[in-house]
Amino acid sequence: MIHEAVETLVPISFMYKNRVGRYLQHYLNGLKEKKILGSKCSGCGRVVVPPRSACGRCCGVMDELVELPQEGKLVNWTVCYVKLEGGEFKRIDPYIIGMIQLDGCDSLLSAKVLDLQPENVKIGMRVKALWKEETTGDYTDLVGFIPL
Amino acid sequence: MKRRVAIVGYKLMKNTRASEWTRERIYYELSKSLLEELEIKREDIDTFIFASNDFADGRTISEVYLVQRMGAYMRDESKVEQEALNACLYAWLRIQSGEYDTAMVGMASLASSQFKPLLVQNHELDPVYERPRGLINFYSGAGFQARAYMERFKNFTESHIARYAEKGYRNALKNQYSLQIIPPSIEKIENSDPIYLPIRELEVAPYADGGGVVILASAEKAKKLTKKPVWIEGVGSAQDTYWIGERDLVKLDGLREAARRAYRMAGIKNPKKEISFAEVQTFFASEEPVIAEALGLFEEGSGAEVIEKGLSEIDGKIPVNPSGGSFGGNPMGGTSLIGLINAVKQLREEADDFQVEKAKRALVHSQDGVCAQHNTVMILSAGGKK
Amino acid sequence: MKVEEIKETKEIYSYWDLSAMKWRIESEGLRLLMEGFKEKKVLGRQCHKCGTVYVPGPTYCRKCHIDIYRIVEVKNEGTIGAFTVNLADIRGNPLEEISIVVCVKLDGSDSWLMGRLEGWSDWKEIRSGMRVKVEWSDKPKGTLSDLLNFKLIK
Amino acid sequence: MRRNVAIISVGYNGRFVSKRPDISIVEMLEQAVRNAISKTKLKPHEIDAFVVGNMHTFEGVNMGNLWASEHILALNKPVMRIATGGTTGMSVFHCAYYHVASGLYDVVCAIGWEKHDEGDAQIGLGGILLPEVFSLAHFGPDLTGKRGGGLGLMGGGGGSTGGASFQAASYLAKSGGGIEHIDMAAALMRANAAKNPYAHLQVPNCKPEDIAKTPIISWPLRYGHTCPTSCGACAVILVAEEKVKKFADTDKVAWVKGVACGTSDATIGNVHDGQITDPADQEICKIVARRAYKKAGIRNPKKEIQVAEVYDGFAHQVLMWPEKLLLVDEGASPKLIEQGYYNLDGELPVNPSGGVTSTNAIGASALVRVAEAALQIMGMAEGGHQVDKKIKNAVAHGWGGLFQFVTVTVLGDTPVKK
Repeated sequence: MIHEAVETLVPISFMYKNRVGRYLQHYLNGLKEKKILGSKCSGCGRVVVPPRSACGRCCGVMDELVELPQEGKLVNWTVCYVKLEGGEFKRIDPYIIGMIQLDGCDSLLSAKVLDLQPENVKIGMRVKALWKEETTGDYTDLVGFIPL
Repeated sequence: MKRRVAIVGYKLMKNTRASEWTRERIYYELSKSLLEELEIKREDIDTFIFASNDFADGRTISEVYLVQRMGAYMRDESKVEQEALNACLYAWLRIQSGEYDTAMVGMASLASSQFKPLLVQNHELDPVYERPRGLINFYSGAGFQARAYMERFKNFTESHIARYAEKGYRNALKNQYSLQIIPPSIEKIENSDPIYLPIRELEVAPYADGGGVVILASAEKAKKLTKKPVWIEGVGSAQDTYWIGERDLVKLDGLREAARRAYRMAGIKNPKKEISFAEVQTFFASEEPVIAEALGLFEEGSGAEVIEKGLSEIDGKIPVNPSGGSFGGNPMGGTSLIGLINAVKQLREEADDFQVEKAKRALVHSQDGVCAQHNTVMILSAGGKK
Repeated sequence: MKVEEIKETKEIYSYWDLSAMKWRIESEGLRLLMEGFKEKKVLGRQCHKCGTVYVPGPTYCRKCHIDIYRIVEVKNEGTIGAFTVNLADIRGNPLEEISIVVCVKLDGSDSWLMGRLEGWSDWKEIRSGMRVKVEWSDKPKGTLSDLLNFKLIK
Repeated sequence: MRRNVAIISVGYNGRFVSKRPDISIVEMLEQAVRNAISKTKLKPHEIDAFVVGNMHTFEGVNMGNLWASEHILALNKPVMRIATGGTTGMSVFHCAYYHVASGLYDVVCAIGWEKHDEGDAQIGLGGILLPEVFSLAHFGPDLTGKRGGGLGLMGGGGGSTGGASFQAASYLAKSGGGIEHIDMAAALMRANAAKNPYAHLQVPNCKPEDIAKTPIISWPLRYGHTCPTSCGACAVILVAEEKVKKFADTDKVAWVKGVACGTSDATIGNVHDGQITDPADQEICKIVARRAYKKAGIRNPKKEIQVAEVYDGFAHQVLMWPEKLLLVDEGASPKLIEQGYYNLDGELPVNPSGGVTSTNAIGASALVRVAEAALQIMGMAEGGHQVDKKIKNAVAHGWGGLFQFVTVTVLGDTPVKK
């Protein structure tokens, strides 16, 4: 037996306005001043970036913000060839995304790595932050990292 | 473990790119034919657990119209919004409590025709940091993971990833319920379009429409319902940190924890010897060696050796994804239930062309989140020792 | 430095585009209903096992969990099961036009059909249990709009 | 053999309010979990497993449990995510209960939450049947519902209050009550809420006359009968009987005596398959309640239960649910509310907390019912909404879906005898 079905489209979007919360707000405020802020755990002393309120390892409260150095080393990388658009991948000019360990930080920060070709990437190479000239307190203020 | 629980029956839909059945019809037809096969009525099922996802189904409270289709009208019902293996885990917990004896778990996912999987995955990211930044997602996570594995174990190259994909496609072709994709050559996979290097297009499991239902029962009931019960010997799950910058992507601590729990419950000391085969859930070919090693099925860093020597092939030492796994089609959200059903098929010797010889004890795995953040492991056995 | 309270933190806008989805919905029940509407008839399906009459009539019975085939015609008259009078919008602003929506159990059917009620003068007099009949359009075309509304039987 | 389970602690992130611009979703969850832990002898890492739930299309976060890993203190722990519409909170609780009752875990934390200021609740709820409504376009009706629209109204029939007004009308017809009884129920909820420091809409000494001044949206529901959209999270900690002494802060704990859940069919809005259920019948609620009472060893719920927390998204449900939960005779509620039977100092206080009519963070609401029932048993309800009598048994109730899902939890001051 054939069960006929009708195809249906729903021309509606669900709109969301999510709050970043106070930790990420502090992080964004920091970006505006060209600072990278992390949070430090009162229990075990771990420092993570971006900052957040809870330390997973020791269940402690991360109640201290620390300014992190803007240099670090490249720990991991991938080359991005696509961009998500309308639910599909569109091909774009490739760029490198790196996982960067800022000096004195226990977590890795994901960021674009500029001025670098894939064949020249070396794990452990030193990189430093690259800022937009006019910062606005947005994630895009920190453009990415460049090799030292 | 207070009670023994078995999977007493299953029904599986063939994976397709465009299902003729609607989502509702899948639940209805599969549950009806399974109940008929077991010669029971819907009233004999104590609880119905759904595994659907509001984002994948495109509706708030996605099971509102499904309950009446799966036979849950005026019956006990709940829904787990994770990979479908977790719904089985919930059914198992309910039976363990002694308040239930039988449970039906169902899922259907139209990842090829109804929704855009990339959008659904995007909504699994947090809305205030990773999603607006657009750097971390399922694909880039896999890229980082593969890169980290290659950095740590230098003999593992990009072409090994392609070989894992090729193995998936090849196994899947033997499985009548897969998408039946003609396996591309290793060269073709290796040279397919890059997405997040080293991940390439053909190394991503193809999305599909699919569905399945299983019935779980306590030992007393199971013996009445089937001659071939498949026993759940161990379960375990664990959730790792959300931040991939704080995870060892090669070690996968969360998965190790989940496996440790499942092994302990099943009394398994040496998985390398005691597991006959595994159905693990992968979105990307590069994940297979990482997951298999975290599960303790192979030595750490043996990814290259395993695929070169064919240790995880259907006739290998420990076959991994003999059904082809998600390379036979990845109906997002339900792939792990299909993995479970494929494992049950093996243990009941109903796997036909992809049958593993002397399949005694199986491991089934499911994952949620970027780079397998949340993992569930289930150990199944045909006869059981207890 | 200490993490200070911030009264108002940044909002990040995003959306979930439902038009990126494509639903297929089984509609045998509505199809059957429309066929009947052409001849000013209300058709449904009856379960041969439990006797439940569904309007619109799907091809399965949710009580017996079986396929059902028997097509039955139900009466054009029925009883109001529930109703509501729309008087204001969600914020409480009065509507220009008061409308009444009723759930009607047509005689011979187990289903509630929803539709607009006409033929009333004072909404305060409407009660559950009142008898209504279907009001058809003059030239039915075989669409749901053929059923214009329900009308109170005086 | 049955393993008894106790609730040892309840935590909120603070008062439920309409907007929380100061915190993010996960920060809200963390506050609730830490609050719950602080009222026990537990160390955070001693929680074995977590169950989380909300209605994620409201905030646009699929799998919020993943993002919240650290914040709910669940790193490398089992986390299960449950979502069943309005019943989500109690489905989460039931899942947590089975985590312990199965014998697999000893200490489990159940978390329900919603942050309504981050999305549009009206569209979110519409999302239940948007595809069904839009599919009607294939069959030619006028979706605006003007004359000639006829069946086009099938989906959005109830106007702004959705199908609830049909349920209310049908209930009134059956029970013989009037809109004034719903006013009384709403006033009672608002006044009770004023004694609950965590409730959202608080109106001290609210009188039915105050409610009656609000406009009718769709008869018989007024503006004053509807619930607000709230932001908040609730965490409840469940412990196996052997561990109660070790982890509970006081000897006041609430025992889970019986849980049950069930579903009928999609009711209002069952556009394609036919609606055969009267939304005010709620036969499923009676079935589920009977099952829960049986597990709890309660033979006569009318006599043995001292307080009820019901899911009253709309005020008429304050009257309807006690009947369907078999706590009073069918159709007795309008009379009983006149007599003050459901008041805080009445025979059977219903929703001392102010109920969902006063506070609705949907994914948390049904869990808050359990939490409030537990607080009543523990004698720890704050701010004057503690019922002033010995409470041996309390029932909590959840309701959701398209008028179809029901969950019931029976709590008591002593465990069920084995």
